[in-house]
Order: sequence, then C-alpha cells, then structure tokens
Amino acid sequence: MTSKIVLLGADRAGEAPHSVPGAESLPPLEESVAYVRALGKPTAAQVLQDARESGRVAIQPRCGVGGHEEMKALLRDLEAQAAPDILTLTIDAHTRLKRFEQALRTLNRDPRDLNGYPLVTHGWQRGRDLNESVAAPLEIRHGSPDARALFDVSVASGITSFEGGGISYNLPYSKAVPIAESLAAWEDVDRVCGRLAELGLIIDRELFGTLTAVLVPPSISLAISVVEAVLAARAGVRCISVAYPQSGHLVQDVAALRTIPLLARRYLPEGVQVHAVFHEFMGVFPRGRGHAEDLIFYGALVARLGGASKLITKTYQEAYGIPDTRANVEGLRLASRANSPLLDFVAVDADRVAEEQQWILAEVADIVEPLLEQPDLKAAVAQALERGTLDIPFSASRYAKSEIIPKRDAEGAIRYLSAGSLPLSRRALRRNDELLRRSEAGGADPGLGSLLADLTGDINYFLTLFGESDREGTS
Amino acid sequence: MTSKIVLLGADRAGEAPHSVPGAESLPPLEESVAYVRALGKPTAAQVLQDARESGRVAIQPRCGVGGHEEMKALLRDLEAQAAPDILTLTIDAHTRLKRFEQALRTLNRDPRDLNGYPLVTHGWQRGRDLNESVAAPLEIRHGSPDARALFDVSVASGITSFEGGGISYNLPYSKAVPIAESLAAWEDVDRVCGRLAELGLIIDRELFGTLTAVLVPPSISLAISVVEAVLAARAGVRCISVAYPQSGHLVQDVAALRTIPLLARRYLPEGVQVHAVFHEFMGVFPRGRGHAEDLIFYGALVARLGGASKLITKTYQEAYGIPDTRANVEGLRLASRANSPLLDFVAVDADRVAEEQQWILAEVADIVEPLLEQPDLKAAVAQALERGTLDIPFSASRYAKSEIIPKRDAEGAIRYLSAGSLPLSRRALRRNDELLRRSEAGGADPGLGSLLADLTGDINYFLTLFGESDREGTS
Amino acid sequence: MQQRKIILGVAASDAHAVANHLIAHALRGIGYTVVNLGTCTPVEEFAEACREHPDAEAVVIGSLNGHIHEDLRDLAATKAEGAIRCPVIVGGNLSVGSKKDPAALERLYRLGVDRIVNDPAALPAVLDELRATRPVAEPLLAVS
Amino acid sequence: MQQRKIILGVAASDAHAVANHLIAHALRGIGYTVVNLGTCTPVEEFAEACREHPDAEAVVIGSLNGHIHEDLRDLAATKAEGAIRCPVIVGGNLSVGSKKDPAALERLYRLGVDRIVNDPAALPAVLDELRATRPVAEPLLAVS
Ligand code: B12
Ligand code: B12
Repeated sequence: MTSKIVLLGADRAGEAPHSVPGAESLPPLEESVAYVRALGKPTAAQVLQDARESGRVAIQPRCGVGGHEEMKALLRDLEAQAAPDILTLTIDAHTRLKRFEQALRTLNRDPRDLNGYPLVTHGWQRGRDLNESVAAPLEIRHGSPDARALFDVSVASGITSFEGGGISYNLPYSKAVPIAESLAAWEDVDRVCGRLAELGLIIDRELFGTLTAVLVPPSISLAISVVEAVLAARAGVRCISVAYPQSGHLVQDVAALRTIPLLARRYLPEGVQVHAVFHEFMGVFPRGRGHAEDLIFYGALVARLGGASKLITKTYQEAYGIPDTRANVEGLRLASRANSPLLDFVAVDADRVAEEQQWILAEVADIVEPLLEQPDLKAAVAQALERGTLDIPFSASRYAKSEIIPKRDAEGAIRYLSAGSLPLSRRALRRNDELLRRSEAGGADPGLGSLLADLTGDINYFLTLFGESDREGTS
Repeated sequence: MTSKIVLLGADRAGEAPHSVPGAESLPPLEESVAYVRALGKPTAAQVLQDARESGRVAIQPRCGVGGHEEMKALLRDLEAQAAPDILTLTIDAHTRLKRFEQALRTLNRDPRDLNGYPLVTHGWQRGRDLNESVAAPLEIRHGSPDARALFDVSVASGITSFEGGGISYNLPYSKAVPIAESLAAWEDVDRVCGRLAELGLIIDRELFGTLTAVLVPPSISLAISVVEAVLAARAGVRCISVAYPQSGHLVQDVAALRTIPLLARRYLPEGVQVHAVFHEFMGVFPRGRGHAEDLIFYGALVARLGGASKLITKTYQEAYGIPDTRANVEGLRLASRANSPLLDFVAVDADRVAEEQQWILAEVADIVEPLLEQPDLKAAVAQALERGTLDIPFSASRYAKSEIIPKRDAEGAIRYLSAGSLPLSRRALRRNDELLRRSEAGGADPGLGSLLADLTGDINYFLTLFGESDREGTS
Repeated sequence: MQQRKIILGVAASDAHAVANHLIAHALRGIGYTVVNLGTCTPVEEFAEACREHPDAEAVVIGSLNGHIHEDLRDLAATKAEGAIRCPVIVGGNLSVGSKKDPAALERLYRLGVDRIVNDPAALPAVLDELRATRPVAEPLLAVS
Repeated sequence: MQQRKIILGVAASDAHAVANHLIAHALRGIGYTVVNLGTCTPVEEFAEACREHPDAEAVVIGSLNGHIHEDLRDLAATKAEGAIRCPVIVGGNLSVGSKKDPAALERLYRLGVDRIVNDPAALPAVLDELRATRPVAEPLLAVS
C-alpha cells in the first residue's frame, strides 16, 4: 500500500503551463523529450503507425487504480499476461475535475476507494517509475475539462499519448464548465504538443468521440471529433487518434470507422497522422460473463473489419465495476483473437457499408461545415452548442442543449428520432425518419411514456439481445 | 489421492459381454437403463438433438486424469467454470489396450502418471459417482480396438455416449490387432446399444473419423465413418455421431461437415439420428499461447459454419501435454464465443463449398460403394484394408497398408499426392494432381528427401503459419 | 393539490448522466416535480436546493463512479447543521470494484444516508413510505 | 561395407505413429538399416529384435503419451539379463502433463535408459558418439 504523500503540482491546476508557482518542480520540456528518447520504447504514435502498416489492430486496456505500487503491479501484470500494444493510466474522477484535495484525502485513507490513478497527486517521478516498469508506451485516459496540470505531469512522466478534447472531455464529464474555458484549456495542451513536435517528440492526441457513450449517433461522434481535430491540428498537434464508440450495428460501425480516414483527408491538413480508434461497446454492458465476452470479441472483430489502428477493450466485469487484473487480462487476450490471421475470410457487405458511409459523411458535413467556415472556430463551437446546432444526447453539462433523441432502427443501428436543432439536410432527416418508421409496427406517434420505454429498451439493447431482461445475468 | 484398489471387471476383457465369470459384478442392462432414467439428466443424444434444433454447436472438452477424486474434481470444475454441454471421461492408454494390470499398478503408484481415467479399474460404482457429480451427460473417449469390458462398465455407470469403431479405434491405436477382431468386438458393443435402444435408452455412438489425425484427407475420414456407421446401424445403433477432424482449410472443412448429413441420407436407414462432430485441429498444435488460441477459436467458428452438432475442444497447452483444468476451461470458454449470436454475419463462400462438397461426396462414393455392395461388409473391410483399397496415412497398425501420401495444396487443403490403391475415379485423381501441381513452383517430380521435407512442412502447417518455425513458441 | 417534489442529482465527482436523465423523466411522468441538479453536484449544492425548496420530500442522489463516500463526506455535518432536513436516498454503483462489499453500504449509512435503493422503479414506493413515516405534524395525503 | 543398423519402435502403450514413421524414413535416408517395430512395442519385443539383430547399434524408443515409465518398467531387468546389450535411446514427450518435471527424466535413467534425445535431428550425432565410445573390441569405421 502506498505510503502517505503530500500534494505535488496540483497548485498549478487550471493555470496555463509554466506560468505559476510550483511549476519549477516539473522538468523543462527539453528534458522530458530527452527522457522519452532515452527510455528505449516506441512512442504511442509509432505503435499506431506500425499497427496500421502491418494490418493489425493495436490493443489497449482501460486500467487505473489509486495506489502507486498497485498501479505498477497492474501494468506489469497486464503486460506479462496479455502484452497489450499500449497501456493506460486511467485517472480517478476527482483528479479529472481538479478535486485534487479529495483525491489526496482518499489516497491517504484508502487508495482502493479511488476509481483511477491520481497522477497529479502522485507526481511525475512516480509517473516515470510507472513508465519505466513496462515496455509498452502509456496513454493517459481521463475526462478532464481542464487537463493542463495533468498534461504537464504526463509530459514530465514521459507519456506519449493523451486523451481528451475541449468538447469531448467537457460535455460528458462535467456540469458547469463553460465550453470556452475547456476549449481554451485544451488549446493550451495542444500547443504544448506542437512545441514537443518541434522538439522531435510526437504526442498522440486521442479525441474522445465516445462522448456520453450511450446511443451516440455516429455523425455526432465524428462531427465533434472533426472539430476537435481541426483545432488540435491548428494548435500544432501532429498525431490525432479519432475514437469512435461501437454502436453495436455491424454495418454502421464499420462504415463509421472507414469514414475516419476520409474525414481526415477532407478536413485536416496533410502531415497530420490520423488513426481510427474503436471503443468496445461503451453503453450498458451485459452482466452474464459469456454474453459480455461475446460482445468483447465482436467489438474486436468489428475494429478489424473497420480498419481501426487501435482498439480499447472492455472486460466481462464491465457491468459490475472496475475490473480486476485477471478479468482485464482475459478481455485483452480475447480481443487479440480478432487479430488472428485465420480470420482473414471474415467480411462485411461492402455495398451496404459504402452506402452507410455516404450518409455518415453527408451528416458530418452538414454539422461541421457551417462551423469550419467561421473565422473563430472556438467561438463558433460555443455558440453552436448554445443554439443546439452542435449537440449530444444525455449531456452531463449544462452547456449542451441535449435535445437530440437517438433511437435504434429495426436492425439496431442508431438513428435520430429527433435531431434537435442540428443542421441536417432534409434528405438526411427523411432517411432517419424512414429507417425508424420501418421499426414501428403501427407507425403511430409514440407518447411520452412509451418514448421513455423505447429509450430504455435501446439503452439496454444488448441485455435484451442476450435475454438478460431483468438486468440480473449470471456473473 | 485415491486409495489403493483392486481390479474389478477387467477379467472380462476381450470376452463377449455377459458370458464370463466376473460379469455378475455388473448390474443387468435393465437396471442401468432405470438408473439413467432416474439420474435426472438428459442423454448425450438429447443434448445433441437440442443443440441442432437451436442452431448451436454443443461444446465438449477432452479430459481425463488417473485418480478418482481428481477426476471428479476435474469434471466439477470444468462444469462450474465453463458449463460444457457434454463432459468427457478420457481413458488412459493402458486401459485402451487392455493393459489393465499396468493401469492398476500405475494407479496405485501415482495416478498422475496416467494419461486418462482407468474406468475399468475404478469400476462402475465410481463411474456412477462421477456421473452423479455433474449435470452434463458424459461420453467415454478412448481408443480401444476391443472396448467391450470398458463399454460394459460405461453402461453400468449410466454413461450415454461412447466413442469408437472397429476401424477408427483400431488402425490409429494399436499395432497388431487384426481388423476382423476389432470389427467383431465393436459389433458386440453396437448390439448392446441396439438392446439398450429397445429398452428405451439411446446411446450416442461416436465414430472416430479423426483417425491418425495428421493430414487425413476428408474423404478417407468420411468413408471410414460411413462404413462404421452402416455397421453400427445394422447392429441396432440409433444415434451416430460422425466426427471429422479440422484440416485447417476453411472451405474443405465446412464442405466436409456439411457433407455428413448428405452421406447419412444416402447410406443410412431412416430412424437413425446422425450428428456431425468437429474436432478442433488434431495435428501438431502451435506452441505459442496466442497462436493456439487463434486456432481454437477458428476451429469453433468452422464448426458453426459447417453446421456441426458438437465440437470437441483443444487447449493452449495441447503442444505440451495433458492440459491443466484452467487451460481446459479457457479453451471451452473461448470456443463458446463462436456460438455468439453476434457472429451471424460470418459466412463462407457457398459456391466454393458446394463444389468441394461434390468432390468429397464423389470420392467417398468411390471408396465405400464397392464395399457396401458386398454381402459381408466386415469381411470386405478387412480385405480392402489388406489390399489398400481402404487405407489411412500414418497407420499405427500393421493391418493397413498406409500407402496414401497426403499433401497440402497451395491453399492448405489436404489432397492425395498418392492415393495408394484407393479406388478413386480418374476424374478425382486428376483433380488432386492438378491442385497439387499448382502448388509446385517447378512442377518437377520431387525426390524422396524433398518429399519428407514437404511432408514435415505440411505436418507443421500451423507452426509455419504462425511463424513458429523452430517449434519453440512462447508458452 | 400541490405536486410532490424531490431534489435529484448525481454526486460531486460523478458525471454519469444517463440514469439521472431517465429517473427525472420517470418521476415527472408519475406527477413529481423534480428539481434536477444533474451531474457533479456537491453536498452544499444539494443543501442550497433544500433551502430553495423547503417542500421537497427527499434528496435523491445517484452515484456510479464508486466515489460516493468521498463525495458525501460532508453530508452528516450538513444534516447536523439543519441545512438538509429531508431524507437522503442514494442509489447506483456504490463502491469501486467488481466485487461488492456490503461494508460499503454500512459506511454510507454512517455518513448520513437514510435509504439505499438499487432499482429506480422502487423509488415511488420508498418515497411514499418515507412520507408516511415522516415525523412532521402537517397532515399529508398519501398518493401512490 | 555393412550398413549401420538400429532398432526403432514406440513404447508399449503408445500408438503415436507419425514421429516414428518420419524418423525411420529420415534414418534410412542417411543410410541406416532401420528395423522398425512400430507402435505399441513392449520391452520383450525390443529384446527379441536385439536377438535377431545382434549387429544393431542402438534401440531407439519413442514415447509421446506420457506412459514411458510404466512401459519401460522391465527394461533394467531385460538389460541385466543381457537380452538388450546395445544402448537404449529414448525421445518424445516423456511425462504426463503440460508442466514438465526434470525428475521424470531422472527416473528414466534409473530404469535403464542410456540417452534421452529431444530432437530427432540430433539422433545421427548421438549414434555416432555412442558408437565411438562403445566398450566393444571389434574395430569400427565411424561414418557421419
Ligand atoms: C456510459 C458510461 C460512462 C459514460 C457516462 C456518460 C455520461 N456522462 O453519462 C462515460 C464514458 C463518460 C463514463 C465515464 C466514466 N465512468 Co462510466 N460507465 C458507463 C456505463 C458503461 C454505463 C452507465 C449508464 O449510462 N448506464 C445506463 C443507466 C440507465 O444505468 P446505470 O447508470 O447502470 O444505473 C442503473 C443503476 O445503477 C441504478 N441507478 C443509477 N443511478 C441511480 C440513482 C438512484 C437514486 C437509484 C435509486 C438508482 C440508480 O439504476 C440504473 C438502472 O438500473 C457503466 C457500465 C455499465 N453499467 O455497463 C460504466 C461505469 C458506471 N463507469 C465507471 C467508471 C469508473 C467511469 C469513470 C471513472 C472512468 C473510469 N475510471 O473507468 C468515468 C467517470 C467520470 C466521472 N467523473 O464520473 C464504472 C464504475 C466503477 C465502479 N463503481 O467500480 C462503471 C461501472 C464501468 C466499469 N466497470 O468500470 N462512463
Ligand atoms: C496426432 C496425435 C494423436 C493421434 C496419433 C495418431 C497416430 N497413431 O499417430 C491420436 C489422435 C490417435 C492420438 C491419440 C492419443 N494421444 Co495424442 N497427440 C497427437 C498430437 C496432436 C500430434 C502428435 C504428432 O503426430 N506429432 C507429429 C510428430 C512428427 O511430432 P511429435 O509426435 O510431437 O514428436 C516430436 C518430438 O516429441 C520428438 N519425438 C517424438 N518421438 C521421438 C522419438 C525419438 C527417439 C526422438 C529422439 C524424438 C522423438 O520429435 C518429434 C518432432 O519434433 C499431439 C500434440 C501435439 N504435439 O500437438 C498429441 C499428444 C502427443 N497425445 C497425447 C495423448 C495423451 C494421447 C492419448 C493418450 C489420448 C488422450 N488421453 O488424450 C491417445 C494415445 C493413445 C495411445 N495408446 O497412445 C498427449 C500426450 C500427453 C502428455 N505426454 O502429457 C499429447 C501431447 C496431446 C495433449 N496435449 O494431451 N494422438
């Protein structure tokens, strides 16, 4: 168990890097770049590039526990037993919200009460210690509207991949952080990535297209990633990973993944490396172990079919809580099977994928092009969220209208029952309507009660599919 | 650890049932039938029927250890952790060859030195004890040219599935048992199955089409199963499982599995239930754990695509030795994933399968029809083996000529480089030649040394595929 | 007749919004006035809402991320001060990890939680029961 | 010049034939006369072959099924009787289970095995070596 520690670096929270007292304790960027070079492991960007070139999907777990020694053991065990391509430090929910004091208090009381690793509290020397104890590069995964303190400690730790974005790590993760603030904070992060790139170190900046994870229409996920990617590239980021969450519908998911390189070509400058990342199903997970494992393998197979560079795995304990090491190992090993050379024969209907792709591209264009035309993209984003012309379902934040109502069609693909104020074309809206109408037996306008029931049914899609109707599966 | 025991029932070895001293110790058939009825579990035949009707592949491990308590724990652990549809008692290699004394001696010295459960030595009361300790029905898997003593103990134990056949459990499993003897011994077994069926108990009789497991051409496997199935049906057997071993080539394997119901319709009387059983790859297994697991999952998926009623699994320890419980559990769980409803979209090229199926059917017909026309099928089989018109590669027995030389074609399917004296049609021989010639770069007649090298290469097919060239994978 | 009213929210460090949205919808659907403070709501914000809505029958707090104990750290003190007078109901995923130790629930009661409810569908009955047994003098009509 | 000769076979309870076939082919390919007794060969059958082929340089026994110890139980006695005089080489998978205990090999030496060889490719060198060091008087030509 970790011995008591005092707070390091947290005093800089919310401040621009290198401008506050306490920053002296962090090494200069140059030193961190030299450190990474001397570390003798590939950067996350290199691993992603290699995966793409060899036609494999790189595999990465979610993992984070409160105590330092426990975190080190977790990383080592995962590497020894499942050899993921990239490892994760998942950060606890206090740190995400800059509740550093609470993180520290919990850490000192009982690190097991933390749902992630409080890196800021542990400090960058311990970050390096983690980094040095495994061969795979690390990524920081969190959910911080303002991640600057965390990012500084991450860079000082020699960590080469950092998740988040001014929209995707605000709306799903906080209630009352104005979007202009989070965009500004993430612009700071991205600028530092730009400087690091000039110093020769490429940081992989992953955008959290998963958003609120539950029934997110693909064009919403991708549109927000496009906006964040454009902002990141303008700030100097050179490697961008676009994460897309499994909807559960084969054609829709493969189409969405395959759309990512097209979007990159259309909206991003050359010279920016862009990777598609697939998140195994991020919504309500089946409770039965076999069912969860079916979904885990299926997700990994879809990642392969969609040409993702990387997959983020789940475990059969997802429905219950933070997984133990063994469950995490088994999730990774199972997902790895989808990379098997023996599965080359598995294919998906190319025509249907191409058709779906055209629609996704068109919807994304409807949403992002009015924004990208604006001279001040950050301001345009804030305004669009206020008006609902950019929006997400189930927002945790007041700064999105959350008018969108998603619904699964008869085949299980996620469509817009209501697109709220999104500027979708008539054609797109008509197609969404038609696809959804096909799934209504009667076609009558559903009342509010049935709307809630429908929504719950769609949220619990995989529970129903596996016959776990009462939410009580077998573990 | 099992306490010392003395030999029960073994004195009957090699004798016809119910005709020798010592048989008194076994209960009458009627009592065993009543016992099975009272046991409160489905028979293996019922489980297979249910699996077929629900479109699932039933899953079954190989498992057998020497000690009784250890065997019970193994069965219970496998059931608790992986819930296979059918469980196995794999019998040790001494018992298989009626070396009961050696089995007893090893059991008393150290049961861990046995490569299976010596059921005859333990006796039928212990067999019932095993049967009662799990919910799934049991099958006896062994490799006995003369299994009568074992079968009697099996029936008395209330076990409803029994593997073997007069050809398939002779040629791969013994050196010097004349084929007429093993055919006669298995006819005895099948007759008792007939009597049991009259008493209302259907015993699933599985035929070991896997044979010598290494590079067995599908038409050899299926032809021998057809002959054994016809003999079994004539003796009164009502449920026949035809096991076919994975060659590793998708189209060939799916075609072979889908041919089994056609063969049943063509050569077997109505009223005999016939199931296709798939054996996950039975040849040289990759040593690397991930590679082995890729192969395990792939095998299970092929079983599903081929419409098998049942799959016999392997483990990632296959290349090393008898697996431990955990490896066995993991093999079962992994194979179960191939039953996932989420994989309905996975398909195989129907035209290529249909074409391959026609050829398999034709080759099988070439081999079996001359035999089935004979008035005395058993005599005809013995003669055919002597002449080489029925044959297997790598025979363990002197009673097969083993002139067949198998070879993988450019795609990995198993073809006849030499069909020996098999009565294959000119067309079939020409197709085999052509397919193999396509895989030869030069097309020159290979010398003996290169023939041996080619053969070894084909045997080590999956080692090469996974890049385990030096046979030293990582475990 | 006045509508029944509850205060709803998600614990301070917790951003899980979906169950919160659905529970609010569902309670409104059966006639409740729901003051939904949404995600990331510290105890003092619940207390403020109680001041603004003295007629609220209960404070209903969801927590999924495992941090409920730290997030409700000030609850007992806040109740002692009288800043929260109505019963506090908590539901969700109430500890970190996949194996749940009942001690985690004990700790919650010690922190000042009055009721722990698993299934949102059980909320109306629990609210009725709390109302029926509440130690206040004013006469109330029990509605189901 | 006389061809070199070995006696080959698989242990008594063991039916694994493939390695046996391949090793026989390979040794014949480099000029050996191979008396292949095949699978399921008890010690007494090896002894008989030794009587018939006194010029055999070695008895080479394969075992894969894990039963080698019981299958070679009579080997020491048979050697003591003089019924097998040439060296006995054993190879294959020499115990039951996936985790191998070196004690299993010790036990084999105690049973009268002279050499344990893993890789069939190493057989020619081992045969050469055994021949070169063999305690017999008659002069021999070492061939590789
Ligand atoms: C969607 C999701 C997310 C989304 C949330 C988006 C959003 N803003 O809403 C995102 C991706 C952002 C997310 C983030 C995180 N998540 Co999350 N998430 C989930 C997931 C997959 C589904 C949750 C959901 O929406 N379910 C649908 C709703 C309707 O049901 P529910 O939330 O499960 O609630 C049910 C009951 O708990 C109960 N209930 C819930 N609230 C209440 C309240 C009352 C009063 C009552 C009576 C009942 C009740 O009723 C519901 C219906 O049965 C769950 C795992 C799962 N269940 O499959 C993990 C899960 C809840 N998340 C978890 C964690 C840890 C996190 C993170 C900390 C990241 C991390 N370390 O891994 C961050 C949290 C950040 C933060 N500051 O809180 C853990 C909690 C672990 C634990 N307790 O041990 C879970 C269980 C996943 C896991 N196995 O690790 N998450
Ligand atoms: C094919 C096979 C079979 C076939 C054999 C057909 C036949 N008649 O030949 C069938 C299906 C019939 C079979 C049956 C059984 N088998 Co089997 N079989 C295999 C398998 C899959 C491949 C063996 C093979 O042919 N390899 C190809 C040849 C070329 O290589 P090899 O045999 O591995 O040998 C190499 C080395 O061992 C060495 N070598 C071998 N012999 C010799 C001899 C000398 C002198 C030297 C120097 C070297 C040497 O050189 C070879 C090349 O590197 C192996 C597992 C594997 N390896 O993947 C199991 C395996 C050998 N079988 C095994 C067992 C236990 C059995 C059974 C007892 C059934 C059971 N309980 O599960 C029965 C045995 C019946 C009996 N009476 O012996 C076990 C042995 C377990 C142990 N030692 O712990 C294995 C390892 C499978 C397992 N993991 O459980 N089997």
